[in-house]
Amino acid sequence: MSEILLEMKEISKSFPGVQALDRVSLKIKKGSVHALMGENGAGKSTLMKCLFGIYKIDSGEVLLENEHVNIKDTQEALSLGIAMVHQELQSIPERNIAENIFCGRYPMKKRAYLKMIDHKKMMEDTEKLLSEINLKLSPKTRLADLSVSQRQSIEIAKAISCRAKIVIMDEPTSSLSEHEVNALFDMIQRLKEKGTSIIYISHKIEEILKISDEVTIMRDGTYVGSWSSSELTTDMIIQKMVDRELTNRYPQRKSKPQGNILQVEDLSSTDPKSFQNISFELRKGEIFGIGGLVGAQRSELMEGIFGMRAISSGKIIYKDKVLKIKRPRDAISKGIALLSEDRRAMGIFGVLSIFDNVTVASLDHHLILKTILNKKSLNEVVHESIEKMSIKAPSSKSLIQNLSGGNQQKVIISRWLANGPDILILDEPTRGIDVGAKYEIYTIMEDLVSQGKSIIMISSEMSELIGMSDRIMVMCEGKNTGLIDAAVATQENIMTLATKYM
Amino acid sequence: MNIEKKRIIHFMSNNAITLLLILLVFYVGMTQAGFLSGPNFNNIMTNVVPRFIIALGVSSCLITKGTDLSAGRMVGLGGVIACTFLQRADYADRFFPGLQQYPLLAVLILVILATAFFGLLNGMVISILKVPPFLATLGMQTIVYGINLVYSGADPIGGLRKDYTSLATGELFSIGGFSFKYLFLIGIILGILFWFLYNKTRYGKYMYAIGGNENAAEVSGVNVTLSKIKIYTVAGIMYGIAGFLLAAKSGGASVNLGLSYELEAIAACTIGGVSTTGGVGKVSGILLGVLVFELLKTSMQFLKIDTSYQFIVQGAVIIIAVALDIRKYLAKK
Amino acid sequence: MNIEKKRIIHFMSNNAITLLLILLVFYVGMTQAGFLSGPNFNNIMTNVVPRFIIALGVSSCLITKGTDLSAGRMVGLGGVIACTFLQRADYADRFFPGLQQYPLLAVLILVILATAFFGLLNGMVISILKVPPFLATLGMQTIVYGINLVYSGADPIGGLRKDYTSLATGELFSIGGFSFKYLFLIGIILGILFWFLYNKTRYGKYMYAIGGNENAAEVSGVNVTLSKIKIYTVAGIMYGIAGFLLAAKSGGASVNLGLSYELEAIAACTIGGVSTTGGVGKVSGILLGVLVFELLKTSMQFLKIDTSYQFIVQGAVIIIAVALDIRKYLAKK
Amino acid sequence: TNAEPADEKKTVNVGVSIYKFDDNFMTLYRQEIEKYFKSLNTDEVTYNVTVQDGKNDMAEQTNQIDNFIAQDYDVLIINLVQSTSAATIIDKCEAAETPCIFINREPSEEDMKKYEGMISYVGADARQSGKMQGELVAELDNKGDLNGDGLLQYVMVVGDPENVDAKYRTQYSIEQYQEVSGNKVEKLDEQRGDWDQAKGQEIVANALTQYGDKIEAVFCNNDAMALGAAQAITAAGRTVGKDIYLVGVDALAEAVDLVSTDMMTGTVLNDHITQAHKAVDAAVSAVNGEKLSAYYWVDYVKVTPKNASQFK
Ligand SMILES: Nc1ncnc2c1ncn2[C@@H]1O[C@H](COP(=O)(O)OP(=O)(O)OP(=O)(O)O)[C@@H](O)[C@H]1O
Ligand SMILES: Nc1ncnc2c1ncn2[C@@H]1O[C@H](COP(=O)(O)OP(=O)(O)OP(=O)(O)O)[C@@H](O)[C@H]1O
Ligand SMILES: [Mg+2]
Ligand SMILES: [Mg+2]
Repeated sequence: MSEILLEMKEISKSFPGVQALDRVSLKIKKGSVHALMGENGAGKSTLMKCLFGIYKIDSGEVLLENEHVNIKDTQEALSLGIAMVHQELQSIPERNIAENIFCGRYPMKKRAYLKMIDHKKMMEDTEKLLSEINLKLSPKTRLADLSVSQRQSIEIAKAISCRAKIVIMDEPTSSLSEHEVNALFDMIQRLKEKGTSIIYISHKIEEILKISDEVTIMRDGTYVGSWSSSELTTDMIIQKMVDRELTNRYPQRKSKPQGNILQVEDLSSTDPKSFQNISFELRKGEIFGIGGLVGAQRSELMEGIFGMRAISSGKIIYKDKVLKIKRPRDAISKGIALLSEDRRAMGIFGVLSIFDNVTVASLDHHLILKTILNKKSLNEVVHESIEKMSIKAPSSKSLIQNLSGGNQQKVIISRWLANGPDILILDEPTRGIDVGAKYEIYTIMEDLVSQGKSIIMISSEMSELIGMSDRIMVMCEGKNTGLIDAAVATQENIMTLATKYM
Repeated sequence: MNIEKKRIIHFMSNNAITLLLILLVFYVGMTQAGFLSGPNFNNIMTNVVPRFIIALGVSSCLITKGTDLSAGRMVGLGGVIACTFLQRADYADRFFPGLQQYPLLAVLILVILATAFFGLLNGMVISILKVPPFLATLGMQTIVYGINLVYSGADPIGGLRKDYTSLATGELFSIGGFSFKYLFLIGIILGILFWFLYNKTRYGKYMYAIGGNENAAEVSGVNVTLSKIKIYTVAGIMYGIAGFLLAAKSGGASVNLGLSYELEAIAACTIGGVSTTGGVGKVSGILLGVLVFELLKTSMQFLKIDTSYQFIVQGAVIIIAVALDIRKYLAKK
Repeated sequence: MNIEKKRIIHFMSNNAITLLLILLVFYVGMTQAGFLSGPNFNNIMTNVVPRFIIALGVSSCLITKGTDLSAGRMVGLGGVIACTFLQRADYADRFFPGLQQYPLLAVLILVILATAFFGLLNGMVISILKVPPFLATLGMQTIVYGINLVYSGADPIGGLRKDYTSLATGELFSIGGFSFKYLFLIGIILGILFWFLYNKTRYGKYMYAIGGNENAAEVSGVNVTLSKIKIYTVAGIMYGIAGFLLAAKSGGASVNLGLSYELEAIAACTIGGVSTTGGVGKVSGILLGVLVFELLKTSMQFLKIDTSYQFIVQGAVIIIAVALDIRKYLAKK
Repeated sequence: TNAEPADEKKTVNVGVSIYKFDDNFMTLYRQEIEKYFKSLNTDEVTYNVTVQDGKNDMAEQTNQIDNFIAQDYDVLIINLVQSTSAATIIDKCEAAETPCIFINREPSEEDMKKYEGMISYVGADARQSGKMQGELVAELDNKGDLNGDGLLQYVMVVGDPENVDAKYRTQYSIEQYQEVSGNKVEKLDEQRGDWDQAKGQEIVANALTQYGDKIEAVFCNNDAMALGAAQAITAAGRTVGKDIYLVGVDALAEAVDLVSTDMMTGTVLNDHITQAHKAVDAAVSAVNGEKLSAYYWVDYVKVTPKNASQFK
């Protein structure tokens, strides 16, 4: 048990303008779950990418089973028995589940003249794997037809099925719901028993304390220290991560919602499997939470309101008028904003700068003579955002694709705040965001509602839902299964409603 | 009733191109004598086969999100090399006057080696030097053309051996007016081979994976560099074969053989559902795409459409066909 | 010392193409008389301007992850239309015999209207019908060519008015051997205009956003459809202007004017750092790319490289230049 | 023929395939073929002419010819994309017993011996056009030698070398110049203009900056390139006839215009009208069952400032 499987010594790595890692060390015991924690941009993913051969280290050394290894590329990492679940989804949307899982190591037919793939074995193995992680899907489903969380589960399944010595999981649960998280934890338990080591990155401290054996904390690319998890408490972790006290996880909710701003009546999607007959109302100055399990069609509902999906029937009344929205820009021009759950596909402009990413939706408000962009006022907006959201980047000209995942999320939130919307729809707003930054986002949410704006928040994190919302609507299989006042909400009663039709 | 109607519409939009094709054949066949005849079928098929082979080669590049603009020029090089080695002994104006009569297969191999070499270069430039495929293969297009100019001195090469030209004209057997030519056999074999490659082997799966998400393929342990090199080399081989056959079919070759065939091949692939954004494409679709092109051309000639207008019609039909076909992928979310 | 070295390498790899260009000019200038002379500068610039204008048009399409293969044929159409309206009154073989002498600007507007129309069509087919840009513009290429054939009957159109040809030859002022021609002024104005469009307007920002992530742009409230239509229409306008100038410069036009200029323009854009995967590209880079092409061509002529070998050299230089240049964008591992 | 009309009237189907439609010269040529056929229509016989564009692609052209044969055309007039492919075409015609007239691009002598009496070539000897270009310069008072060094310093603008015309003109213009004038030559530059006016202008503009006054003559393989060259020459402040000479081939209207105003030294007329008529006549006699002779030759004509007015 105490045998050291992997040792990373004094690893340094720099990118143009950033020292991402500065002499970081890490020791992983065999058959243990080792958590890696730190704020957004602390260098966790970078350290793991160095281990997995995606980045080349500038200096330092890696010892695997006391042997010095020099991992040049991912193929080599895989062959050494290292597997990785990446922070950003790495799926091939046009191919099916089986092919995604076995990509890079297809089973081959043994007795055939030509080297043929053994499709039968691949399907069977996939099916077995899917049932192990509790996913009721056909191995032949295209990844493009899956939800983000299902895709995430497939990636976890893929990493696990490699039979690796070390499985790196970079925020595996950021887009999973309770149900799937539990399946994952069971899986991790079983892996541990088989002697596999797991490096687990997460911003969810409860999770870390629940499943990890040891914790290493990083800050600003440096090594802070390693502890056995039994010695740690939530507050200690936060203190070590952010280097200051954080007394409250949620800000004091002071705003008092009043009056109606949005009324959704009997809204149904054209797709019969999606949301049906949803009604709710949103008050001015309210944070309206929506809870439910994955596949509950919460995102679809919001996308329907935002004009991204076809609506078959129902009414949306906004500021006492019936709202006709055909496409997102109709909604935006009316003062509605949506932060999408799929950051990669619907959020970031990877090759563009932070500046462009923040301003793209609000250019209309910064025009001189209705044509020329007002660089000065735009710059102000951007710098204000970087400061207010404490976005960690060399400059506003840095490309967003070079930021850490959490910082990307902050940039996208800034985009919508810059637009000054009356209704802000946040789909998993704190996904991948560290505790410190989460608190900042919550504070901003509270600020907004106290200015009389309204927020709809979809979240799979129960405590966040309960901690931030005024009221919570719970959905299950496309239907509204109940509305709970936050004051009386508990994890249990949300869960009951969320699984009503299951 | 209503459901029935919906189903029909659904079926129609899913098979827009095939239906268009059938309609075209039906209309021209009814109005123009000779269109629905054995000889015309033979003509069309002789045209289709080399283009299908080129399209197969290009399709792999497209599926990996690449492209290959050097295809046409490689076809030209292949054809010219083949012709220089396969002239009749008694032909006065021979390129290599004293050359002995090599067997066809030996020359084919020589041709393939040449074009595979340039395909290999393409692959290495794209995957190792990371030059964008459009530019890499555009550069290669120019280079291969230059080499062909230097090699052939821009002389047209003719006087081919009978055994060589009969590859395209000779028939294996014939039923009624429909003759089954050697050329068809080659096309069918290569089509099946590619179907097998695309669906049953690692080569194919890697190709789709790279096109679908190169990064994901890389981190899954796919050797992206090697896969791409292989793909471009195989494409080169196909161009060589196509050039060899095309020259046999036209009874000679000059440096302009195959000029801009790549654009037609890419268009045919796209019509046949090979996505320009990578990761998608089937052999049957490619064949369909090539058929659309060739049937359209022949139909316009039979319909006696003025040549200048033929360009307009061809361009318009391509756009319309794809516009209709694309509907099936665009299901509103 | 070591840091100094690293800095130099960094600088070199960041400016590989510029350095290559300077080296070339320096070498040819030292060895060949007349290369570093006013008249040669004038020649090169007269060649650069129309190509730069075409490249500007194409660049917008590329930045949105599209492409425009119809560029060359639109240039041809623009040139031919311009020539048919700008023949000398005393020229015997006039296209429109009795036509009155229209002012240049009126004809330019007519030309622009024509090419803008096809650009608009391109944009609509791509953004509304969702036909992949490669195919849509390839179809349009064929259509525009067909229309030009029908319009001009493939006759070459010459006998141009002096005021028209002097657009390309006439000079505003001259210092030493360096004369500043009207043509240059037009190039500079359009270059600045595009720089302004790309950097200071919503049009430009939306273009980059669409190229960076079309879905995200749509969700961010960008009118993707309209933006694309505008972009392809503006591109059409540029081709019209380029055709107008090219015909003036060469003293006449026929249906083949501009043939395959689009490939050169796309290559020039890519050399200049316009990414084929969308979202990236600068006006200064585009100018650099066009300069590379034209300087290379002129240099090869001055160096007396055999024309067949010129193709090989040109292809190789393009590939090498981009291979060097791309180093700076490759994520450091 | 397959399609016998109900009345007495005979319909003759003529298939024409031109190597490439956007070739200036072949455009004039094919238009004349169509015009002339129309003039031959009578109450007894109608000529149904279908013209196809070979798109400069032999494979494409072969297909078109296959289609003509499949549709049982009575006679073919073919402007080959590749003259070396003639044998294949002749074999096809022989198999279908269709007479065939080749125009403009000459098949090899060996091929022309096949299928005797049913095939024929109508054309001008491409070498002659080159020779005449050489003569145009050689027959000037100073034999083109402006600087009097006994050498002709020249620039050659070549068409697409894939076309034999380009090669013959490049070669024979200079050979004939040397033979007629007795002068030697110095080649300053030889570049490919691919028959294109814009390229002609660019090449000559570059050559003029590189060699300046040294250039005495510019030879262009066709008039389109010569027109571009004329543009470059004017822009460089040179004057044709005074300090430089310029010749082309094709006698395009504008070139003839320039020749007549002394802005071009001369051009060579490829007489498409006579050629078209001879080709059509041959086709008609073949349909009527007459035996064809293998060759019908038509001469090129020199166009100089003296005789230019005749060609307008
Ligand atoms: N390819 C790159 N180019 C430039 N900078 C990079 C690159 N990748 C990461 N960085 C920088 O390195 C630092 C560490 O990033 P990393 O992704 O490792 O953070 P993280 O700890 O995983 O954060 P998060 O919790 O937000 O995922 C950040 O400042 C980031 O901007
Ligand atoms: N069982 C399923 N099979 C296939 N696709 C599904 C299934 N369930 C949901 N999807 C698809 O998944 C996508 C997202 O799922 P959904 O939006 O319902 O999840 P959610 O309730 O919003 O959860 P999240 O918290 O992850 O946003 C949609 O595109 C939907 O079509
Ligand atoms: Mg990370
Ligand atoms: Mg969702």
